[in-house]
This record gives sequence, structure tokens and C-alpha cells, in this order.
Amino acid sequence: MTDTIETSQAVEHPVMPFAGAINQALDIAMELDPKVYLLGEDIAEPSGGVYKVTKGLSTKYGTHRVRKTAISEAAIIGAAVGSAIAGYRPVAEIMMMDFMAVCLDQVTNHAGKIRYMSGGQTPVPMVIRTSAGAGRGFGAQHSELLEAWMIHTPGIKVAMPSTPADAKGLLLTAIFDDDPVLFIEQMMMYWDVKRYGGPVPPGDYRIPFGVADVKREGTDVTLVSYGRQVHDCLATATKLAEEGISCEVVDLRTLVPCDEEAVFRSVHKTKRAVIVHEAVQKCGFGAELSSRIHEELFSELAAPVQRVGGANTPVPYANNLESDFLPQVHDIEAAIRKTL
Amino acid sequence: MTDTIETSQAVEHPVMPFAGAINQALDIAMELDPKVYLLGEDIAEPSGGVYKVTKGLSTKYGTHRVRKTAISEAAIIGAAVGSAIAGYRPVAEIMMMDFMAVCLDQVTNHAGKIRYMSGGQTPVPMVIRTSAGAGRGFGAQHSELLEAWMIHTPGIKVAMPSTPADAKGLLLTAIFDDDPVLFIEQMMMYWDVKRYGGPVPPGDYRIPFGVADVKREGTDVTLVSYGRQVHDCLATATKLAEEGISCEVVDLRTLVPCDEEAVFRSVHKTKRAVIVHEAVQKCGFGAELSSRIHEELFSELAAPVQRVGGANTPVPYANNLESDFLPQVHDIEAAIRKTL
Amino acid sequence: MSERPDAPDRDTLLAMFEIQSRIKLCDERFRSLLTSGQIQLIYYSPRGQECISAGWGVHLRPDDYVVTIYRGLHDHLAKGVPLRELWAEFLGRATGTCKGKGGPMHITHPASGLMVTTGIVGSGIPIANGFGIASQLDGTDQVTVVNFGDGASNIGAFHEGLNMAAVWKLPVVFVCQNNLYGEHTPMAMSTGVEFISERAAAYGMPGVTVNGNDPVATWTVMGEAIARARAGEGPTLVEARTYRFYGHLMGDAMEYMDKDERKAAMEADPVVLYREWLLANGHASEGDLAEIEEVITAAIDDAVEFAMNSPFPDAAELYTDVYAEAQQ
Amino acid sequence: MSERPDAPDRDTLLAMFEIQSRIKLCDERFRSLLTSGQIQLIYYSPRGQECISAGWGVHLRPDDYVVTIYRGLHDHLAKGVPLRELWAEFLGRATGTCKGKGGPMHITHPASGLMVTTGIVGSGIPIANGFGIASQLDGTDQVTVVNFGDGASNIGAFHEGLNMAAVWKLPVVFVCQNNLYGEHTPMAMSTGVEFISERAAAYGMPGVTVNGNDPVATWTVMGEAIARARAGEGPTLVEARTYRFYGHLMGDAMEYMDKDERKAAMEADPVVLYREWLLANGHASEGDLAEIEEVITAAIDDAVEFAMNSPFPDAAELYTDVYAEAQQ
Ligand SMILES: Cc1ncc(C[n+]2csc(CCOP(=O)(O)OP(=O)(O)O)c2C)c(N)n1
Ligand SMILES: Cc1ncc(C[n+]2csc(CCOP(=O)(O)OP(=O)(O)O)c2C)c(N)n1
Ligand SMILES: [Mg+2]
Ligand SMILES: [Mg+2]
Repeated sequence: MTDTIETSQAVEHPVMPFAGAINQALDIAMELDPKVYLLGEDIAEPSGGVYKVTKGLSTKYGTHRVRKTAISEAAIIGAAVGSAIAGYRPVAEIMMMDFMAVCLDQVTNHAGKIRYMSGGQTPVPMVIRTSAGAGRGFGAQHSELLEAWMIHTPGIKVAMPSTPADAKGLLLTAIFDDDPVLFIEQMMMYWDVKRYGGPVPPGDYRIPFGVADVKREGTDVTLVSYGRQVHDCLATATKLAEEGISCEVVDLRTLVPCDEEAVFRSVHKTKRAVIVHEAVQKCGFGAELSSRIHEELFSELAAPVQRVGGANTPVPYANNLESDFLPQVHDIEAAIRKTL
Repeated sequence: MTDTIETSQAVEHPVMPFAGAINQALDIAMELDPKVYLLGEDIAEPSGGVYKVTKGLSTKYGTHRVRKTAISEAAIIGAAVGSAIAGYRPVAEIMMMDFMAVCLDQVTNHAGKIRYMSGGQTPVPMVIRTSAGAGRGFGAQHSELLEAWMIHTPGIKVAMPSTPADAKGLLLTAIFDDDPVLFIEQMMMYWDVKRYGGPVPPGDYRIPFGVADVKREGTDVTLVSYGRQVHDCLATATKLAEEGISCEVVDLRTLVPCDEEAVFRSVHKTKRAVIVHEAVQKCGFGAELSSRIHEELFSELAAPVQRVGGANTPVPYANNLESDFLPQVHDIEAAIRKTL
Repeated sequence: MSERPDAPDRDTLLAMFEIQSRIKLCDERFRSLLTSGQIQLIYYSPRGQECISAGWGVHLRPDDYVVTIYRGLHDHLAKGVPLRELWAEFLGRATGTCKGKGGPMHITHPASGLMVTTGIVGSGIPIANGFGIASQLDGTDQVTVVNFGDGASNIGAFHEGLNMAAVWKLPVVFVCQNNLYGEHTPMAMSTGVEFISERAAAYGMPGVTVNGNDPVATWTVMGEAIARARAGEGPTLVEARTYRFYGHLMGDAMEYMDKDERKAAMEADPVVLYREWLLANGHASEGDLAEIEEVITAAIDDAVEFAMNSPFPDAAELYTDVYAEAQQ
Repeated sequence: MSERPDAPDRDTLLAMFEIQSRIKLCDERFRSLLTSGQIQLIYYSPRGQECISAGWGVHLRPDDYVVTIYRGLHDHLAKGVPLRELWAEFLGRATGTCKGKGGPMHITHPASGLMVTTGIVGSGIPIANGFGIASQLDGTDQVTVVNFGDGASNIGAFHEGLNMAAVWKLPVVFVCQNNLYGEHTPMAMSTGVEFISERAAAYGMPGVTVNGNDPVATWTVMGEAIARARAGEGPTLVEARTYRFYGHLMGDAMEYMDKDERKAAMEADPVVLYREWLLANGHASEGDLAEIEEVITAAIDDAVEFAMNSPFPDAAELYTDVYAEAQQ
């Protein structure tokens, strides 16, 4: 564990659900800066968002700052882009990540390129929050993770936290960052306090971008992951520890920028790496990272880097198939064994 | 050179521009099968498309089969999807690849997933032709290559030819394939007969998907590429041959399916590989391929696989910067030297 | 409750009642099994909207096409998707319409003309045009009916789709099932017009608003629009006003809905009122209607049992149907 | 050619003439340098559309916002983008508005309120709303004018953007510069309505069509729409009808355009007619107008020289401005 996490646990911060930590970060950001405002579908009271993540905020800050929109994702992101250029710090919500496909032009061609195309004159400080992920029986059009699209698009930063504390600290950083940030929240973690809850430091707590967090130290193999799959890596590490296999778990936390140094440092020590993410493995971020590790540490590696990602299929509906689609502990375990 | 190409040259087929070969493939497909129809912006006569690629076809087949649309990319792809399910073989044109971002939902969530979501009942046999690529001073929003997005989306096939003969042979295969195919045409090649023209076999000439073509044989290093960058690889190979460095150039031709076997075969021989594509390097298809090579041939490799792709930036306008953005012969050369 | 001179013949009236009852009873079964915890799934109830699908359902031929959305159970049943395969798909079984791989949001059954069910708001609209193009090129008189909500009328795909259909005079009927809410947002808070049908003029297309809880009026309006399309005279936008009895999806706290408004809507349950009207005007006896309901109930019993006893898909199915060939 | 009771005061009339002439002369210089091969770039001539930008240009304050498209030279100049930086950007020089990195399709000059130039048809519309939201939240009376073509009115972003602006009463004026063609396609072949302004009703927004080649009428309509927005009364859709003299882009063979139609349009050159009208009605003497033109010509001479003599961007610029910090 890093200092950050240890410190926060030492003083025993209250355990919160993942969604609660995000709500708190939004609340604090809006309190701190009148230029922060939210827009998206159904985000205002009385419901406070379909997953209740924005609960209470429109009551506290008014519906001019928590703006409920029509089902018009291109209009949502476009409005965020324009107001960001005009000096605001909009936080737009795209209800599920698969819907990014209906507004990707505003994200990639506009949010991502406008700073560059203007020669630096018009930064676009905005956040796109989106919930994502399989495991809920929502089928092929409501379950995808598409971070790779945005990582392949220069100009956009990408964060994907694994714990409530990281979610809060990274979201506050994202909102006050001067670039567009895609902020990915795996829905499975929102309200499941038992599995994904955790202590959250109070107040204006920020975690810098581009700093990975070693969530577990180990010596035999490095597991590199981010988001919910960090928990699967930790579970695998616990399991293999019984056999005396020591796994280090590196949580990237942000993918753009990516703390490659932390990864290299760890792999330099363990000589072995397995990359784990929920997104489809083919052409996912694991491919980039695997290439980078091979490019930099080729002669040090004891075995080729392994990848564990979603199956190369749309997300199936049936429960058993959906489980098989997702990377699971046994898949991670098998990949680790390939490196040993 | 493969047999195919040699054969075709042996009988001295007429040299055609890249765009002409595509026009011919469309013509033949429409002639062969009344279920083939085209739709897209400006594709009908009198202009025959803004790049004249569909010249003559609406006159020959009528405007009911060569359908000029409004500027409504989502409507274009959606219409293609529906009619494909209903038994047609639509060929939709998206004028430039960057515009895929305005209709990506129809491409990935619908064209790409409908076969799967229906349990195989409703195949979606359609082609999306799109022109792409930097080098023409069109700036950041008209120059991108985005094949990685689609390769990361299971259900879509992807072809990206490098020569007029391949363009014709692959397009005919694409049209009669039972899956959605993204067919990428680098605009720089359309009418530049001098640099990109070539002999084209007449008639219903087809090239199967998933069969790479060794465009030049060599022994010291394998250059893996596709599309226009194959020509840059060949130029580099010619240059280095003077120094006695022997490069093999493998042209993938289709990326989904990808002829990994051909790549592995070549790298097994040369022990070294450089992957070259125009798309932004970070999280591009080169990352996937590099990972695959390392995963399969780790112990055989003499050096880590190198990648040469577009810079990690939007495409700049100024001529000198745009050249620097693009992978060039000197970049490929430098990457090769890293492997030696 | 008085007789309607505009009503269709008895067979049609009873056919509409059959469809409505099938939807209502199916929905009730889903909700009761969900509430009791016997099944678990994301469920978007169509209760309250039965008359609309029945209204177009009785006009369509088996070879006509229907496209719908996640809230689609009523449309699936109106187009004749068989109960067994439908239930099995909702439960993710190998015997489902889509082998359990699509699920409720993606019911597909080409044999009955149910071509696409999409979970992306508005996206079925451009796809429906594709079916219209196919019929137009084939020279048949097939019609495509595409269903979507009031919320969907604010997304770009609606605009592009309606414009294309109008320009090409496609044989498509655009049915906006206006239940006054898109998820948790009342239509007035998101939409610049009072009637979605007003938007038709932006494409030079006829647009009409009908009380979607009035089976006879809905039947009439749908019939006209379908006839127009079948005659090659082009598309129509039909806005059918209705109400969702159970909010957006099962488990919805509905705190954003007006309690009295909902109470009034449920008291004016269109299926119940229609049943009473049929009886009051002598179109059917209590026995006739009870028998229809009993047959449906028995069929649902059978379908539930079939589905519950069906196997989950084989693990290998994860990798099939991605491409025409085996994995690429 | 008679006097117009609806005309603005002399200063405004001359200010409009100045903008129109600046556009016309700049365009002529671009085309002549392109034709002679002295410069090379993708060039979308705005010739024929000058009155429209002049019409809103004289109403706007420097702190008002403008968003436009690839065919944007006239809008850039009407909003006051300085000639030197503009020319340098068109030629891809380090001294350009965007250091040569954006190019003609992406001219940005916040100092004069030219906020975004986009190459993606329709995409400026939702972005303009963002500026409107900012002004609304700031409580200022700034106005945003967003320009786009007739073709853009068929894309989803148009629909979503106008609906959002209407629902939130944003201070945005939507200016559709209807030049009757989208690339090689005549409007009637792609668009379900005859007048784009008819589409405003789909959002409960006022819509008006004006002859965009009539400077006085255009000035009046723009003034009303801008005043409405400034007063917080919400958005307006203004359709200004006009013509592109030189087709879609430089080099266009224009085989898809009606020869007589184009000839007639060019004979009715709105800048030339306006000049004649100013003279005929004594608003200015030949000397007044010639002087305006001479000043502009000199400024263009200066700008061309400045741009031609400016350096290309430093190679390191490829990697800057991607993120706030150095490369990630
Ligand atoms: C493009 C897109 N945006 C958002 C959603 C999430 N979503 C699902 S249903 C829905 C409301 C749709 O309302 P409406 O069209 O009125 O249909 P209804 O559910 O009322 O039948 C929303 C916002 C989605 N599925 N697709
Ligand atoms: C989304 C998108 N589709 C297609 C294009 C290619 N394109 C560039 S300009 C243009 C025509 C636009 O017509 P209109 O809106 O009338 O503007 P005009 O060029 O006439 O000023 C098209 C189709 C594009 N840039 N963006
Ligand atoms: Mg609704
Ligand atoms: Mg136009």
C-alpha cells in the first residue's frame, strides 16, 4: 500500500460506497468553484441521477448548476466543450459508456483537439463522467469499456479509479485539470460497500494524475491493472500467496497520463508482468502497455508479458456467458502461471 | 511478391489508379448482384463523388441503387444496417474517416453487435467505405486513421489495401462477405498513378480476407504494415538493401481477420520485427500486433519488436509539422536499426 | 362507454383485445416473478402502453417489419413473437429467440418480423429506414413500423432518420409512444414542443397525435399511416400519448412522478376500460373475453415453465455468432 | 435601387460595406494567389455570402461569441480576426492565429470573439450552446452567433443543439447560411423542407427566412434575433438565403450546379449591388467607398507579405498544446 492509502486508513476515515465518494467530490468541487457545473440526463432531484450519484446536488446548488438535459449526448458534450472554452469547468455525465458512441465526435474531434487546433489558445477543461462495465445482465449495448478509444485519441486524459478514496481524489483533480478528462466509473462498484466500499479522506482531497499506486507489494510477478479489476488482481494475489507466489499489484489509476515508470520499476524487480483489464483484450490498453514493457525491459523479462482482458465478443446476456466474458480470478491465475 | 501479384503482373494487366480499381470493384459487384447498392453523400452523378470514386455508377445503375444522401452519417449507416438485415449488401460511404465519430453508434453498437445479439439470426452484410489519412493539409479533423477503434470492437471486419489490385480484390470480397466490413482507403493513393498506381486483374477478382501478402522477401528483419505505409516500408527496404540489410515486407491487407501466422512465419525467420502504420502509435493496432509477436515468439526474438506510428498528437496543419506527424522512411529506418 | 361508429369489425376488436391482454398478462407475470424473487432481470414494464402496439399490430402482415426498443415487450408480442422463445430469452436461456445472448433489450425474431430491438435511444429509427429501402428496392408493399419514446425524439438519430425517410418516401411508420417521461425526466423539461407530432413538419412529413390509450382511435390512425406507407405515399409520424404505469424500470422509486397523475392513469387502465367497453357494447360476452384470457394465461404458464426448465447456453456460445465464420 | 426606409444609419451602412469588401477582396486575393500557384491550400470560398456575416457583424460587440465552419473566412473577418494572423494561419505559419497548427478550417481568435471554427458539419451548433450557457451563468448579456450551412440542418447535432437552446432559452442565434448546396448536392435532394427556418417550430423557437443577399433586410433580421438573445428571450433560427459563387472548394468543377443559376447569382453580386445602392442613394461618394477599398487592399498587401515572410512553426510545436502540460 502507498503512503496515501495507509495514511488515510491510519486515521480511520469513514467507509463510503464508491458512488458516495464521487458525490462528495462533486459537492466539494461545486462548493470550491462557482465555475464548476454539472449537466447530464436525469442528474437533478428528485431522483438525483439514475444511480443516485448526483443525489442532493441540485437541491444544494440549484438547477442552473445541476442541469438535467434531454437525451441528446452530442448536445451535452458540445455544451460542455463550449462552456469550458468560455471559462467554466463542466462535468458532463454520459449515463453509460456505450453511449459515448453517439457523441464521440464532440469528444474526440472537439474536446480532444481544440486546444491543439487553436495553438493552445482555447483549453477545454471539462470532465466526462461515465459509468461502465459488464456483470449486471444489461447485455451488449450497456456493458462496454471503451477507454482504449480515448487513449488512442491524443488530447484527452483518462482516469479509472478502483477505490472510493481514489475516485474522490482523482475526480477532484480531474475537475480542476485544464484538459478534458474521461472519468470512468464501473457501475458494479457504485453501491456495493461490502466489496468495493472503503475509507475516504475528508475535504479537498486530491490525487495527482500519472501516479500509480502499488496496492500490494510482491516480488515474483507484477499485476498491472486499473478500476474494478484491481480487486480481482488483489484476490488472485491473496490466493497465490498461499502457494508462496508473491504478486505485486500496480493500480495505474490514470491511463493518460500513465505512470509507466512505476510499472517499469515493478517489472524490473519481478521480471514478470500480467496486465488485467475488463475491456476487450484485442487492441485494448493492455496491448499498448505490454508493448511498452517489452520495448523497455525486453532483456530483463523472464517471460513475455501476459494480458487478461474481456473476450473478443460483444457482451452476452446470459449470466453464465457474461461471467465467462469477464476476466476472472482464474484467468488471471492462469496468466500468472504462464509467466512463472 | 506473392503468386497473386506476380501472376497478375505476368499477364500485364492495365495499370490503374487506386480509385479506379475501387470504382471497378463497385461496378462489378453491382453488375453481379442486384442486392448490392451504394449510399452516401454526393456519390451520384454528375459529380460521382467528391473524389470521383463512384463516377459513372449512378448513370449505369440508376439513382435507386446509387443513393445520394443528406449529410446524416448516422442515418446512412443505420439505413445500411437495416437493409443488410433485410437481405441487401449495401456499400455505405463515409466521406472521411474522422466523420465515423458522428455515427459510431450505428457502426459499433449496431452493425458490429446485431449478429451476436440475435444469436446469429440477423447477419449484417454491409461495407463501410471511408477515405482517410494525413498528408494533404486538411488539418486535425480530416486526416485521421481510426482502424484501432473498430479492431477493438468485435463483430466488424477491417480491410486496408495498399495497391489497386488489392483494393479491387479485397473490396469485392468485402461486399460479398456476410459481416460488416470497414474498408479504409487512404486518400493520398486515389489518383496518384505514379506513386500508387498498379496493374489490376480484370473481372470478378477476389482476394480472401485474412491472407497477408509478402510484398518483398528478406531475411534480416520483418516489416509488418498495411495500406499506404507498405510503400514506405518498401522504400525503406530498397534503401537499406544498399547497405546489405535485407527487409521482408509483410502487407496484412486485412486487420480483422489478421493473418498472424504469416507474421509469425516471417519473424520466425528474421527474428526481428518493426510494425508500421499511419494511425497514432499509442494504443494503435501496432500495439496489439507487437504484443502478439512477443507473446508467441518471445524466446526467438533477437530484439524487442519496434513500432512506428503517427505522433501522439492531433494532425497539425502546417506542412512541415504534418510531415513530422506521419511515419516516414527515416523513422522506419531508425526503428529497424534499433532491432539490429 | 358508448358505441363507436369509427370502430373496426368484431374480429379486429377481439384481435386487439387478445394482443392487449397478452401484453398485460405477460407483464403481470414478469412483475410477480420478479417481485417474489423467482427470476432476476432488468425489466422495463410496458404496462399502460398496450393499446398502441395492438393498434398497429392488427394492421400488419407477418412479412411487415417491426423495430423497437428495450421497453419492447408489448411490441414483441403484438408482432407475434412466440411466448416460449420470448420468455426463454428474457431468462437468458439457450432456447430463447437469441439463444440467450441478446436478452430482453435485444429480442429478435425475423420469422415473425420482429427485426431489431435496440437499447440505444433513437437508434432504431435510421435502421428502420433500411428495411424501408429494402422493401422499396424489392418493389414489395411491405411496411416497417418503428417504435420509440418521447425522449428519443430529442436525439440526433430521430432527426436524421425522419429526414431521410421523407426525402426518399420510405414505407416507414414512425410511432412515438409518448409516455410523458424519459427515464426520470418529464417530457416538458427536455423537449421544445408540446406535441412530438409537430416535429413532422420539419421534414415535410404528415404528423398526427392520437390518444394512445384509445384503442379505436389508435387503430384508425395506425391504419391510415400504414396504408399510406403501403401505397408508396411515404412515411408518417404518429405520436400516441400514453403513460408508463411502473416508471422507467422495475425497482424505480418513481419519486419524480406525480402521484396523482399516476393514480389517475392507472385508474383509467386502457386494457380494463377496453374490456368494459367491449362488454358494454355487446362486441363480446364475458365468456368470450375470459376464454381469451384463459388461453393466454395457459400459454404463459407453459412459456414460463419452458423457459425455467431450459438450459443456459453452452459455454462455447460465448464465441459464436461474432462473425460469419469461427473467431477471427 | 431605391432608398430603403428600413436601412440603418450611415455609419452602420458603411461598416457593413467595409466588412463585405474586406471579405470580397480577401477572397479575391486568395483565389488569385491560388490560381497562380503562389500559395497552395484547401480553400472554401465564401464569395457571394458576404452580406450575411456583415449583417450580424455590425450588431455584435467584441465580447460576443462567434462559432463557424470551414467555409468561415467571411465570418472570421466580420468578427474582426486581424488580417495578418489570419493570412499567416491560412498559410500554416508560426505567426498565424493558431501558430499554423489549426489551419483555415480551425481559425480561433478569442481576442476578437472568434471562438471555434470546426470542420465537422453541424458540430459547432452544440458547442455554441456552451458559450450561451456560460453567458447565462455569468449573468452577462453576451450573445453567441453560430454559423452553418443548409446541409448542416440535416445532421443530428443541429436537432439536439436547437432543442437544448430552446429548452434553456440560451442567448444563441443560429444562422443557417443557405447557399442551396451541400458539397455537390442541391438542398432539395437532401432536405425534407423548402425553408430551413420551418424547422424552428420543431423546438418552439422562432424561425425566419431572409434574403441573405439583401444587406438591409439581413441587418434587420439579425438585429432582431440578437436583441432577443441579449434580452434573455431565447434563441432564434435565422435562415439567410444566398449562393456560393465558386462551388464547394477551390478546384470544384461545379458540373452539378446549374450554369444559368450560377450566372444569374454572380450577376446579382450582392457586394457590387450594395455598392451601387450606397452610391445611388447618396450614402457615400465613390471617393468614400474607393478609400475604404484602398485601405483594405493595403491591409491585405501587408497581411500577405507578413504571412509569406513568416516562418513555418518550429518542429517542436508538433508536440506542444496536446495537453496543458508537456507530453503525457
Ligand atoms: C443514447 C442513449 N442515451 C441514454 C440512454 C439511457 N436511457 C435508456 S431509456 C432512456 C429514456 C428514454 O425515454 P423515452 O424515449 O421516452 O422512452 P421510454 O423509456 O419512456 O419508453 C434513457 C435516457 C440510452 N439507452 N441511449
Ligand atoms: C459530419 C460531416 N459529414 C460530411 C462532411 C463533408 N462535408 C464538408 S462540407 C460539406 C457540405 C456542407 O454543406 P452546407 O452545410 O450546406 O455548408 P456549405 O459548404 O454549403 O457552406 C460536407 C458534406 C463533414 N465535414 N462533416
Ligand atoms: Mg418516454
Ligand atoms: Mg450549403
